[in-house]
Amino acid sequence: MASPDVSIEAYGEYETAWCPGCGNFAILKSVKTALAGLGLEPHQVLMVSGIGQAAKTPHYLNANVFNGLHGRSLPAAQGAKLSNPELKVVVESGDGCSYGEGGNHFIAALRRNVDITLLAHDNQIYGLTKGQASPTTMEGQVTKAQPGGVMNSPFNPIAVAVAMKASFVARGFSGSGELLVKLIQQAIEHPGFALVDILQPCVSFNKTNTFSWYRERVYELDESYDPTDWSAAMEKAYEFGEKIPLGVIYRNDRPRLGSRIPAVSAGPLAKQPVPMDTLSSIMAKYA
Amino acid sequence: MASPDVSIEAYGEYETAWCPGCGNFAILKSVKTALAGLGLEPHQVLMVSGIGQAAKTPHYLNANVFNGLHGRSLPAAQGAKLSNPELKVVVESGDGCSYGEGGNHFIAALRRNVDITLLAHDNQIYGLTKGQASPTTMEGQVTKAQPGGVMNSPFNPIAVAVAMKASFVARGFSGSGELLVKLIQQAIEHPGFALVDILQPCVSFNKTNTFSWYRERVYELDESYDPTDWSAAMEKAYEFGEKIPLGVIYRNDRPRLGSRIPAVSAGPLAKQPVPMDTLSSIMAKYA
Amino acid sequence: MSDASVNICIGGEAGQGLATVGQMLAKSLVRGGYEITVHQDYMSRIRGGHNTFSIRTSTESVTAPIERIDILVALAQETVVLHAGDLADNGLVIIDSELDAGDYPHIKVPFKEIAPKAIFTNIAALGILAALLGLDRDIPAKLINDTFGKKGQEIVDQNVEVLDKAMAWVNESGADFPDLPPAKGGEGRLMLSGNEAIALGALAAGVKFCSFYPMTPSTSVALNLISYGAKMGVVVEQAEDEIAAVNMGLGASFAGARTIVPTSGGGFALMTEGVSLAGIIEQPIVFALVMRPGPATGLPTRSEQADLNLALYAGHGEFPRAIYAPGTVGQCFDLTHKAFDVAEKYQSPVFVLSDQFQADSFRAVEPFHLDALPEPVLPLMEMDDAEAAKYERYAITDSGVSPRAVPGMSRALVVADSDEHTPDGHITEDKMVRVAQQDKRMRKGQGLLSEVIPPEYVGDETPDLLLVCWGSTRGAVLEAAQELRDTGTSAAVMHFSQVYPLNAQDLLPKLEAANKVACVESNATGQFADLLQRETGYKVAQKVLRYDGWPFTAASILEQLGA
Amino acid sequence: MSDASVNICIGGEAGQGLATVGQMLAKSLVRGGYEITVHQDYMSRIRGGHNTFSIRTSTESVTAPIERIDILVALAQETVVLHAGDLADNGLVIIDSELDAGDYPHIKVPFKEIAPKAIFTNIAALGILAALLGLDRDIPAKLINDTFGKKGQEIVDQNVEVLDKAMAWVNESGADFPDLPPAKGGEGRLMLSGNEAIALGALAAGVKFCSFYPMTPSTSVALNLISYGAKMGVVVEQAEDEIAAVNMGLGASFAGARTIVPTSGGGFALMTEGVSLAGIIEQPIVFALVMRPGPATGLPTRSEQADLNLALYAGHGEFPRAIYAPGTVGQCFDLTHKAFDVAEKYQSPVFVLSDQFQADSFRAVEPFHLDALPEPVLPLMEMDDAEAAKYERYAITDSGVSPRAVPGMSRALVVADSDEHTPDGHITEDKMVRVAQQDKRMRKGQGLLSEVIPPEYVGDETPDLLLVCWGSTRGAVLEAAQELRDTGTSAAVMHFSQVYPLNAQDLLPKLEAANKVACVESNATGQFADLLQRETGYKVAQKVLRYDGWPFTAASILEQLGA
Ligand SMILES: Cc1ncc(C[n+]2csc(CCOP(=O)(O)OP(=O)(O)O)c2C)c(N)n1
Ligand SMILES: Cc1ncc(C[n+]2csc(CCOP(=O)(O)OP(=O)(O)O)c2C)c(N)n1
Ligand code: SF4
Ligand code: SF4
Ligand SMILES: [Mg+2]
Ligand SMILES: [Mg+2]
Repeated sequence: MASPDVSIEAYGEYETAWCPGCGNFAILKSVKTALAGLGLEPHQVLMVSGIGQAAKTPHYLNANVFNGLHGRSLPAAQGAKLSNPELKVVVESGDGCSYGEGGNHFIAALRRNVDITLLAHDNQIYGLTKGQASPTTMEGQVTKAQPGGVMNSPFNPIAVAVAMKASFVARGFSGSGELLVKLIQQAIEHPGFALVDILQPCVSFNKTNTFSWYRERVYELDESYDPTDWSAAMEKAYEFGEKIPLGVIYRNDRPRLGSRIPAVSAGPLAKQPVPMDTLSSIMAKYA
Repeated sequence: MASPDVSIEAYGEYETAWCPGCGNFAILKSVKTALAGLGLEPHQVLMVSGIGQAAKTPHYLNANVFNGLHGRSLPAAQGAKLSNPELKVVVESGDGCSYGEGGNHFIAALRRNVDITLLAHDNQIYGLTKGQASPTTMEGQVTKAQPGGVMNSPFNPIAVAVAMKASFVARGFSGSGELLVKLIQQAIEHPGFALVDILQPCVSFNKTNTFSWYRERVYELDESYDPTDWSAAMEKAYEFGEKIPLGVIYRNDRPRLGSRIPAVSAGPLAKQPVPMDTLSSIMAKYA
Repeated sequence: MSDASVNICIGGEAGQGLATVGQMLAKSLVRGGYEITVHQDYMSRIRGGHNTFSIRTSTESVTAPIERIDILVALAQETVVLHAGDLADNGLVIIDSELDAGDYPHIKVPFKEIAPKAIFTNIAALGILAALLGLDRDIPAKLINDTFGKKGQEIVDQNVEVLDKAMAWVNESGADFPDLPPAKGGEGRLMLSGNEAIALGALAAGVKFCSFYPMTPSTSVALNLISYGAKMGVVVEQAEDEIAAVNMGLGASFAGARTIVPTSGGGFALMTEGVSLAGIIEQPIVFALVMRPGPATGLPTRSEQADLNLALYAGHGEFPRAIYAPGTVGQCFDLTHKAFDVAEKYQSPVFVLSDQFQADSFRAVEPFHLDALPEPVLPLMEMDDAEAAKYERYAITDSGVSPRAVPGMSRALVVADSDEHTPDGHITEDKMVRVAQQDKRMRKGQGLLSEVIPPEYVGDETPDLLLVCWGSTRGAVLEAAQELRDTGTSAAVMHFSQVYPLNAQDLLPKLEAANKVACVESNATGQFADLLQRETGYKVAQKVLRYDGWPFTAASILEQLGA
Repeated sequence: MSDASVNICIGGEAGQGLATVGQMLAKSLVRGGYEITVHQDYMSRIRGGHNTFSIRTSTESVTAPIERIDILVALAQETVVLHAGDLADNGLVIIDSELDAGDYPHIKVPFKEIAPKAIFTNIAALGILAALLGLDRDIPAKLINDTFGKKGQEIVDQNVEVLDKAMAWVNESGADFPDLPPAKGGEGRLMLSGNEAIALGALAAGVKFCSFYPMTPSTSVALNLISYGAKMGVVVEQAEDEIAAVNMGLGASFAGARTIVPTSGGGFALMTEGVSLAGIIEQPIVFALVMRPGPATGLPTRSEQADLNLALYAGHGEFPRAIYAPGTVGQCFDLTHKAFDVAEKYQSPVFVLSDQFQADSFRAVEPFHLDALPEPVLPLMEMDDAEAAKYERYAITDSGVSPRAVPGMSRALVVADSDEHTPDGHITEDKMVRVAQQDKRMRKGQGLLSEVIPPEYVGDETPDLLLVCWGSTRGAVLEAAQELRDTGTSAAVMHFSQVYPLNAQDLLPKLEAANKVACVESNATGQFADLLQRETGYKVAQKVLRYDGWPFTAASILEQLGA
């Protein structure tokens, strides 16, 4: 279905509501580059999001869009994908959306393994609501809502995903564009649920995890790293301090949900006829 | 506060609505034994639960009870504990309640580390609603709602809790009563969030994970096992097949939330005066 | 009160299989041409406790349960304790020889002798009942064949043998109960419960997706869809919670699948943010809201009509919706079918409001004519590239309805947004656009109003007493009105199978024509009466309310009316 | 329309600090004895876009915003484009010398010269405005001292220097604007926004626990509590989601802490199951529901009154509740305070319904008399062992209110249950117990009704036109009525600061005494008008509605009235 010659221009160029310097700009560009690079045309793509700064991303490119509720992008995305397996479904939402309000859907999606991609713009803060701690905000960080410092231990999405043996787990950084494009492409092509947690500086509210904080720490996993080695992945998952690894942390090939449901394998549900004869014989059983 | 001579009779004896042969009977007995053994009197204990067969447990003993909504026991328990640190707060709920509907609260509670105990009666099925798959139902298991077999990979509460470095993680079995009593007591005495996932046969709806299925597999971790060794714990967490370890899987001593909040350290909020003079000077700032 | 119906109540502990006896007898009666109304009363537990399965049957239409018991089948001693007091003068207790029926007229049945193994006790009970009621032996025998056929001929034969033994035992024992008169029911009738009819109605409407989280008494809607899912091409997904269920359903609907989300009170409460989302993104979706008594967990296996207000106002902000409230099992089918088309036509959430009583109540239903169903209303699938380039999901139109394209079916980009949006679906904070879009959405309400199903009116146009009702109480109210007429009161019934929107102008004259209006509903505040006053200004003179978890009977209505 | 007020609108991009200028000027005005009404209009973004902070001020009471702008401070070029059109005839644009005010009367200010660093631009603007309005220099100077004092004298001095420079520049430049007349406001008045007043009202009531999930425009209620939490002994916990927030709050309340849960539309929708839980376990809890336009995400930073129905019917099943709708910032304080006592007294959920406009609207408020506040209603703490042994959480009483013990404070066992329960709190499925408990709960509604705050009535008792309103629209409606009276129409106002329950008997005569009744509310359907009809049967003649996200002004009301 993918045509080889889709240009990034096909995805358009829009004004945004983001702050100058925000990491989201670079992520948006990587997303467009990745989609175009895969030869996907805008109408073949469905971008799903919740509410937050990250969640505005789908408004800034050409695609089908389902911009739903804060924290609820994953269920909507899975419902859409199960109903039309031909759509490439990409979820874009923040750390609060994905791991806070949407935490239950996150762990359920890891288990369900529907073939969608989650790009979690992880700025370790609630951006749109002006800087309260998110699940990934570091312990001790002071915010207006946490004047005594964050007391919860941070949520480690990579560790939880690897621990749950999710089928594709990667970490990117808005400042490492080329790598990010590759990760997004691999995530989209992975036949199952793919998580890309993307480190993203929020210049307005996160003065701890700044661009240079990330820049100084991130490094790219090299060829010697084997993402199919679960124990190695579990170890890498906890590297989030002096050094932060970027790349595909873990991958396996457990079957995706859709592949096991006959109706889904038959293509878009909207195009499947209603077998009235079958229904007649079903109803006859009640006579 | 604990008096040394509380008898199990103080916790009463009630008719239940459970099926004959249900694992819940043994758990109930262990809970009463554990509480009495700790010298806790019924009025010092608050049992919190959601909705389900397991969640009926608090009705079958003497204690303070908050039997709230399906899946929502953990927030209620944490709110109560933060408001009265002197209460011993024990949550009893099923696998569906704790890891399904309540999944987001489960991962948040692991992070928040309020000093409460979660006894998750894990029968790997939705009992009260008549046998649909729960998050812990094994892959491939056939139920009325999953006639093609469960397609999701099961939720492993122990693995997720250890991966998130929860402060106390244990596994018990309704059929190993003595051990269970000890685990419950340790969990209650642990100063932070303590999870005891309790394997519990459901004779009516889970014909896979029967009493003998568990009995054949469970073994007690011995002295040589060090629950403060995180890597060892992570490995044990995945032992759920031919063999299933029982005991404290993992433990650490990170500070509990309440200990860091001044108002909570001062005792029950209900007994704390309202400092009207302070309020007057606060209001003066608006003049 | 006396009537020609026979009410058979089978009581016992959960797990004793009384629903099996009940369903097989009910189906035998339907196949024999009789009318039935089943009331299932069960507790929130799996074994033990005490449940009943009551079948009221007659050659004439029966539309409601009744208190009086003509035959009480006591599978447990407690059945006698709890229910023998309701026995009719010429009633009969059927009881195992090892149990005690006290002074009540009874037949002691040696179940252990008739049924070689405990598992056959249910069939033995069926045989006893069939014989007492004078049913043709071939009817239950054939039913046994249909039911156990796939387990092999041996099993069938064993069961039929027990049936025959039980029927023979009745004849030999000289046990006596008047035979049912010859029945009138036609060919091909179905025996269906309310929830089965909702599931079948959805299938007939082409449902393709169902997401749900288990909750009594709505679960069986999903379970019925699951059992036919593979054959009918329906994807049914058990979600991690109700919030996931509604959002998954909206995603599926967006991608073009006709979607139903079944739930009950507390589960629906969790979905209300999603209902609001459906409102602003204008996504068709059908909710089957099967009510039980609240607040909160309340009485989880019992019946009530107290979530009307919740369905009416669920979701923050303002947007149109339609709410159906079937009053018969047939209406459960018809209105669920209609709900899908109305949801698509007005791109709005549509509710089918039922309750535990109706969900579990089996009835004899005339066969549905699948061929005669209207053509489904469908979204835009194909579009040429030129049109696609101009496509706007929320184009302003006179009707408020904007053409709804399905993403991925053409080059049109379909943009749905929970924020206020421009016609092309993108986020905006512009005042004028806001007002234009809100007005557009609200205009769909006029379309919905134009398609409202008027209430059914039975009786005199200027009655002394008009009984207003909605949903599952229809049967009891009709019966109560008939009794009133039989005793000389001019009584009429106005039953709403659509409770929202309401057509105030049409209603007022009818209400005002009655000498007195009473509203009958299963809740503690009279929610529909209040809605009526909100919409028409008309205040009913009396609210007849019941909220103990049990369905209305004619007698319970008449008692409150002081009749 | 003409009036004696001056409306100063400060416009610029998000992040330019216009709220700082605005708040400091507003506070200077309040300290100077003037009345103010602030309207903050901001977008759902952190930087860029275009926001305004408008202060309408006068020596007389000003209760609503106004369209006409007297002084427009343009911190961005876009301010001119968007707002200069609203300039009064003798209005003035104040603008940086590098920007362009076109043909509008304006003063070009060399901000770069006056403010040595960009960070001082706000103080420069404050100085310019203070000088133009003729404010005593010591007022802003002292405010700078109060505000920056803790940053050290040097910072204070630098800022005061900029202030003085700016004020001097105005005098030298010959820029002219009529001085404000001498003010009348008394000593000790506070400048408060609606959300600040809610937080302070809660503190005065002894709030001990607040659980929340951030959501504009309710977040600042929690943030205010957080900033005083340590001093006042309040535990404020940011929950993982709104469902956690409400259930955590109920757990805290159960354990004896006075609890508030602030939220907004979509967040509240998620809490509705919890509201129902509060209903059946009879748990006191106060919700601060600060509304914004929906459905779904809608216009997240704007204002609307469209969640009245949601608050009225939130939660499945039936149980009593009370809903307050403050119409002034002072009422935000008073009614929040009262909400806690009423919640405790009737062991029910109580709502404080406000909206974005009021939440962010600063006003001059008379000081509160903390000493004069009524004694708090408290639950049972101590109990002797004999009483404790007999204690039943849900004892049947005439009032429906059962004594509420706090667990752990005595030997009494306190059992709360979401299922229907026996008086001692344990699960039951008994019909009679159900009815007794449901009746007991509903009886509390009579107590709530007996304490209803009657609507405020201003004007002639038999007016030509009665304007009904509720919540934050009060100010604009009062002003509209005054204008009508000024132009010869007999107009009155009926403002509801409690919208539920309503005392139908008391209302009807007043409504019927008016020649015509119009209901003014910020939503698209007239939810309060419908509620009024539901409760009283009275149908208002006209609904005056606004739902573009902006608050009513007198002019916008008069326009719809055709006046
Ligand atoms: C149900 C609900 N609760 C709360 C909100 C308010 N809200 C909007 S965005 C947001 C947090 C955003 O944080 P994140 O997801 O990390 O995105 P970011 O803005 O940082 O990109 C919140 C709490 C909402 N819109 N809906
Ligand atoms: C909001 C809500 N959704 C669904 C239900 C229905 N429900 C009651 S118990 C239950 C599942 C129980 O499973 P589990 O928690 O494992 O407990 P068990 O009965 O197995 O002990 C469900 C889905 C409910 N009461 N409330
Ligand atoms: S607030 Fe942070 S995340 Fe949001 S746009 Fe600004 S920089 Fe980006
Ligand atoms: S259904 Fe299962 S869990 Fe529930 S009481 Fe019966 S055996 Fe126990
Ligand atoms: Mg974020
Ligand atoms: Mg379970």
